[in-house]
Amino acid sequence: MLELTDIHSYYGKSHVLEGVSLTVGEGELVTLLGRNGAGKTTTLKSIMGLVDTPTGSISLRGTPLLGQAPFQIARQGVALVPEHRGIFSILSVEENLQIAVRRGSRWQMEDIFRWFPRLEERRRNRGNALSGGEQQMLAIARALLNDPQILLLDEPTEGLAPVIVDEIVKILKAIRGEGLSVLLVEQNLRVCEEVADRHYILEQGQIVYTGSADDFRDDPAVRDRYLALSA
Amino acid sequence: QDQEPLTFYGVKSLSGAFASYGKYAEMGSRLAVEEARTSLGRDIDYVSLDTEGNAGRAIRKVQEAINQDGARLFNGATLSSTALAVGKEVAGVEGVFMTPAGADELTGTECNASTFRWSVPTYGAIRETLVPLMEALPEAKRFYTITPEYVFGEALLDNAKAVFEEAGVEHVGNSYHSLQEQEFSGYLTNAMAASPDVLVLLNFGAQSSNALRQARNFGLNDQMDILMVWSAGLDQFEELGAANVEGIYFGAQYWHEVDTPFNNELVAAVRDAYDITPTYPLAADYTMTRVMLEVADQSGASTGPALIEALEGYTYQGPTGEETIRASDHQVIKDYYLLQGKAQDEMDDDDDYADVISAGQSFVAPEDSPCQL
Amino acid sequence: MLNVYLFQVLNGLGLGMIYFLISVGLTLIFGLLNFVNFAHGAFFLVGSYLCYTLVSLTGNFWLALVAGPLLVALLAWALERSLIQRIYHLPHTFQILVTLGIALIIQELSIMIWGPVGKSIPTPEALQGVVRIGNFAYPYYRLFLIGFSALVAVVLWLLLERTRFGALVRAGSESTEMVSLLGSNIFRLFSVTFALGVGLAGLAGVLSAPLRGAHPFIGPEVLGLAFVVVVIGGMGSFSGALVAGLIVGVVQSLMTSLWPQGASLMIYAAMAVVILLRPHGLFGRA
Amino acid sequence: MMTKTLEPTSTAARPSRFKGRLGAGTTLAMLAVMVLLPVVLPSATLATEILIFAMAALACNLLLGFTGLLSFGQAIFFGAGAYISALAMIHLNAGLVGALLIAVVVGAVLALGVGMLCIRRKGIYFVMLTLALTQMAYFLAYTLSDWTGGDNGLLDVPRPPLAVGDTTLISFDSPLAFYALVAVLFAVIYVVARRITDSPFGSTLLAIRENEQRASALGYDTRLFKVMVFVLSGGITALAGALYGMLLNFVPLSNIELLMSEQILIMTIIGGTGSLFGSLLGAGAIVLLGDLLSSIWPRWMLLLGVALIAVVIFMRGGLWGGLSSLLERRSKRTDGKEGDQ
Amino acid sequence: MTTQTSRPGADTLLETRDLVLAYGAFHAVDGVNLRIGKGKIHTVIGPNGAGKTSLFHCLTGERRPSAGKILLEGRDITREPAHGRVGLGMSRSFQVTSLFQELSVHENLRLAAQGVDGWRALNFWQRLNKRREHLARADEILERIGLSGRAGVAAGELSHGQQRILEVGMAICPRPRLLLLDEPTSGMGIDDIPSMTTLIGELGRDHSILLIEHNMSIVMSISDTITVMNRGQVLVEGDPHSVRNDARVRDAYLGEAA
Ligand SMILES: Nc1ncnc2c1ncn2[C@@H]1O[C@H](COP(=O)(O)OP(=O)(O)OP(=O)(O)O)[C@@H](O)[C@H]1O
Ligand SMILES: Nc1ncnc2c1ncn2[C@@H]1O[C@H](COP(=O)(O)OP(=O)(O)OP(=O)(O)O)[C@@H](O)[C@H]1O
Ligand SMILES: [Mg+2]
Ligand SMILES: [Mg+2]
Repeated sequence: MLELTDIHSYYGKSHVLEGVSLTVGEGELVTLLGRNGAGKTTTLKSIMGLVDTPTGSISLRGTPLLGQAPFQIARQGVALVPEHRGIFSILSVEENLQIAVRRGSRWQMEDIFRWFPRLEERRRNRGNALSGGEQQMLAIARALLNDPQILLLDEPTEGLAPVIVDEIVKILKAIRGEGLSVLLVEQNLRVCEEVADRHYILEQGQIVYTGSADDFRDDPAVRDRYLALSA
Repeated sequence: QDQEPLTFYGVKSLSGAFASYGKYAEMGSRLAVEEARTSLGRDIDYVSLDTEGNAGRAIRKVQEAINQDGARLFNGATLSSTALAVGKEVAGVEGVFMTPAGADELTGTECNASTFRWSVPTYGAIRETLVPLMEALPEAKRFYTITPEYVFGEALLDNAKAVFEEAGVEHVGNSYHSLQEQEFSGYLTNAMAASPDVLVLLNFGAQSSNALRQARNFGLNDQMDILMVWSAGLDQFEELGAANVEGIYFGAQYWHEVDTPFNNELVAAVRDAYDITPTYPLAADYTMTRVMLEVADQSGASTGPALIEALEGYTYQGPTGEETIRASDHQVIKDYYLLQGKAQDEMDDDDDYADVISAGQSFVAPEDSPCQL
Repeated sequence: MLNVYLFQVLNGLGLGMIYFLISVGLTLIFGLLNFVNFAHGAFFLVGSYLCYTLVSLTGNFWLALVAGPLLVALLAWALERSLIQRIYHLPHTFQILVTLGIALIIQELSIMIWGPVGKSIPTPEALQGVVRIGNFAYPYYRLFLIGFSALVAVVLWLLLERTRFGALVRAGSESTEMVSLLGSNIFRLFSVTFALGVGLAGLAGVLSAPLRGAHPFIGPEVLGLAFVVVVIGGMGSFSGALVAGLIVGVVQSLMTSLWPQGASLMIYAAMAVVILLRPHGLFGRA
Repeated sequence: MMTKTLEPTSTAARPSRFKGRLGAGTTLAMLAVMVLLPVVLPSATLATEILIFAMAALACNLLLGFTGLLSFGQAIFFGAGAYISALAMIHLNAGLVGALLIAVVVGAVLALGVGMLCIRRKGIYFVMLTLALTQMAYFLAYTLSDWTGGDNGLLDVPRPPLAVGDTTLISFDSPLAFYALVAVLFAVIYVVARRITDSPFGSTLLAIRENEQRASALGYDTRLFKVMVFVLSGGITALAGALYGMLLNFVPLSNIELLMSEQILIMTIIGGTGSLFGSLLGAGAIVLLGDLLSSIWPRWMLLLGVALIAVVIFMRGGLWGGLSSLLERRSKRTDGKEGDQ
Repeated sequence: MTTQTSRPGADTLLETRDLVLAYGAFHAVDGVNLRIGKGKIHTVIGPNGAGKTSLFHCLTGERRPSAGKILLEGRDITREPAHGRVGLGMSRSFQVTSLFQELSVHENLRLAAQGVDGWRALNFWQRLNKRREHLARADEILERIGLSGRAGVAAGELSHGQQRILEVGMAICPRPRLLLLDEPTSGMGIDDIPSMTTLIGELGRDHSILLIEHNMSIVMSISDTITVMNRGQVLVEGDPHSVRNDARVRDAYLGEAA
């Protein structure tokens, strides 16, 4: 589905990703873990063509993505829900959704409102009059309308109340149930373990661990080493 | 004999917002210098100082010329403020400065020994337009004025009021407008409400063009006669186009079709040199340059005061006929014209926009002038 | 007899529609692209001169009305692609600087092409003449302008508020990156919007030409006026531009009967007061 | 950890050791330039104009470069300074020091008023407020023609000598002497301004420019700071205006026009926002450009337009930014280890 | 029912009375009475949109409450502007990182230390390095938050997590009596969270803290008092244990995490 091979990414002169390779299979939910500043967000941005990635290759079902403009990449079915959600504060909830609607997408407005009744309640609200949780739902909903083949989520549970986190987890499960591929960046291990098929751990711009959900669960040493949970 | 070269400075608004004026003024001065080099047979240096449309810049450049190069002979300056300040600077070193600018103060309250003015003041401009107009239109009894609100407009208005009173006609109203106004529909509405026989425009430049255009737009020319007292002459007619000019009365400092020997020569020379018909700024700066150079040469005056003395009372054949530099206030006594725009199909050539209705001279008597040199 | 004040109000409303037309492009570009276009007046100028050239070449005003704005929009498109695109993300200071530069260049080029002396453009034949109302008269051409501006207003409103294009452009004003992430070509969207806004300036220039002629130094004055309207209405607000245009038109027209010297002082004072009392203009949003 | 470099948007943003060294150097360079200017240029008058506008640009820079306030109101202070000092000299017989002091005080007071009004709004609305106030000041000057001479300008402005009682100490009639006066005043202002920008006050201004909300949350009364810079800027600008009136013996109405504000801003930005030395470069460049080019090509303003665009596209730090990055590259090459941290 | 106007006990640092913040017709904060004890860590939790940040805005002076009062040691500060509250000993961090992006990390902290200086920050004659106490304070905080290695780097170049830490560092620079922290851990790495927890715990010894936080492990481990908000109102208040076991809280907020 999505394949990254040995990519190097830069912000100006600073070398942030130093040879990252990873794959996400059809219908697979893969998480990308790592400390702050490890380069998780940068990896997602590289896929979308938002950072300078001079070497390596990125391909979606064999089509190379590297070198294309972000909007072209998005049109091929890569949908990113970014770190700060990117809600348009001057548009209403409805307009936020409408501009993402792609004809032929698996999900249409009705499905979205069924999944997120809260959004339907607030459809006339401006984006800036939403709470954090509402914004996160809107961001995910919007990505789903955009006819995604693969969904990239950057810390979707950040700053959310536990009940809402549960809600998001349910949504993630449902999305996986629909067979959509997902690459999830997440700090909340509980969430990761609950939904993921496979994990990658990134450290200082390199992949240092990869393993299936079961391996990961059974190997607390990995967590101690890379995620310093016991500290 | 070996004479030392004359150096002549033209203060011209070549760039900036008054470029339309400076371009032709510069042509005039250059032509006059060119001719004088052959006719006088001596070296003449001509230096133009670009005002950049900015009075401050102009003064600094004049100061520089005076201090660095010992410049003493100047002419030009479009903006009244520039002309007044240049006059002061030049007077400080007893040089000579001749200008066609509009401010009456130049030969009035702010006059000085060094400043000479070629253009007819507001007094004459009003008299030589309104009086003959009243003669031409004996039925006209109601006059409405539109005036820019500052010293120049005020002067025109005061003079106009005096004429109305003398003639016993009614001044049915006046609209002031600010210096930046370009939209005249409101003022024209005021004018319509007063239903005058004659609408008198006392503004000039782009403002008078827009006022006239919009007056025609509102059909005012069908209801009343329109007089633009202070037109810029040919270039303004070109800007307005024949359709706008037709039937309108204009006051003018210069008109290229006036039949005087000097003017005929000038028109021919300008056609020859630039392939255009002389406009007012061109004729004005040409005349001033030529007169100053000739007088400097004839009198052999090498210092400012000597040249000033030679210029005072000097009479010469100018574009408007015989012109005299009045000694008491350094005002050039010359004709002012009342023109009337022609219909397009009556024009003999591209520049034949108007007929001369009358020409004449009106000046405040020397003893009544605030300037006593 | 029709009261002169009443007529001034009517005239002011007409003037207001013209002012709306003059300013709407500025407010669109600011609101949608967050771009301060100090060259707005210069593009207006180009519109007026194109109108002059097209009318003197073909004798057909209607052709100029269509082709003039299109040509201005084309110019804007080219400028946007080559230059403006690189400065959207910069602070307003830099945008002001660049567009001031563009305005200077346009002004000087206009002098080189059309000469320093202004030009007149005849009123189209079909619209010559006036309607008489009591002892007042109102030109057909101005009536036409009012109607045309109203039409432009409606079309623009529909375009911006009722179409996906409008929503996308508004979204783009907030985050270009996010709009591209949703698969829209933000660069083309911006080019189109910029060309649209500038084209409107050109349109205003073409339509004003028979009233005011074309003059190389008209730009700053038009820009000042447009800013007054846009600020009073609220930067970026479409309906604000309409209402403020009308207000400024009526105030200005009434002032000519009440205190003409102060007309321009008045509109700037009004602008200052509005900013102080209503931080985002009458219709602006925070 | 790896080193990261952000593109510098302003030279004042991040003082590095190199910049510090350069900063000390500029004061010396400044003195050298001031001595050389009248020698190199065709006239002392031209040099004087450059310094006067450099002074105005420097004051503008305190607002724009250090506090992030884009003010189109500088002409109010410039014009008011010119008018007030001229009127004081004409009607009150004020001497040199008196006239300049009055200008500074009036400029500062006006700036206090303008500042207090304008800083209530941010961004483009702030800009528009300053613009509107300038238009109103222009209108006022033009209406009060009995005092200001209106469109004709205020004529016969004296250039008084430095005197104690009736004894003249120094006469400034010669262009060079007047240049010396302006140069000394400029040098003083430059040193004072440097000092201010290096002070806690100055560093807070930068913080306000960067993130006003945060500065406020840290306990800074940001409005007070902004008003203070306005006062400072207004006083200096008015001084420049007063000197300009003395230079020309004349105060044109254009001193208080929007165009004057625009010109001062352009000088500031072309020179380099956030660099005091840049203000001198900017004023010099613009005045000289006009002086040289206008005599060659009437359409020279087209080049000014091109220059404006070029600065933004290629040299955002203005002339100063361009110059210092050139020097920096040089110095890195020579003492590579020291230059890089 | 009569509500008795509370006597501000000697141990109350900050108190709100019937605080309301309305956005139009919608009351984001709807009559909140809060009391923060001296030297206590007081946490506000609640579902998204409960009005926590809005409450926070009122306390910091970012927004003026529509009704009600805010008292700091009995003194009414409802109308005190944001910058004035710092001088009174209140300091805050932002939920969305808000730094001087182009200034160095050290300069960010120095400015934070200088902010409480009041009028003395207006000093425009002294050189910066004459104010040793601010420089020293900045160094001290740098050490404490573990960013000494990045002192000279522009704040904007730090990673998200590091920026969060700097954010808190800046809030403690002026030695406030009351520290207001809005989701200090939002977006922080799992490995940094324990150190943030320790940091806040330590800070709790010298300061009173009002904390807004979603991370239950932090909330439960360091809070002295927890206020649970819902729909703009206080749902429950109590110590961690009682809150954790409150059925309403489980329902509205904690869900399975409890
Ligand atoms: N715009 C930028 N310019 C320069 N460096 C950057 C920029 N954005 C991020 N970095 C650097 O790149 C590195 C990786 O950042 P990234 O945002 O990818 O980390 P992350 O793994 O997503 O961390 P977090 O969990 O904090 O979000 C960090 O060291 C950061 O300082
Ligand atoms: N500017 C505003 N205008 C109108 N409503 C607003 C505005 N800001 C916030 N709201 C609404 O107020 C409510 C409270 O918002 P607030 O940001 O205080 O929530 P919160 O408790 O901080 O949530 P979170 O944990 O998601 O940050 C939300 O329902 C939100 O939609
Ligand atoms: Mg990240
Ligand atoms: Mg919140």
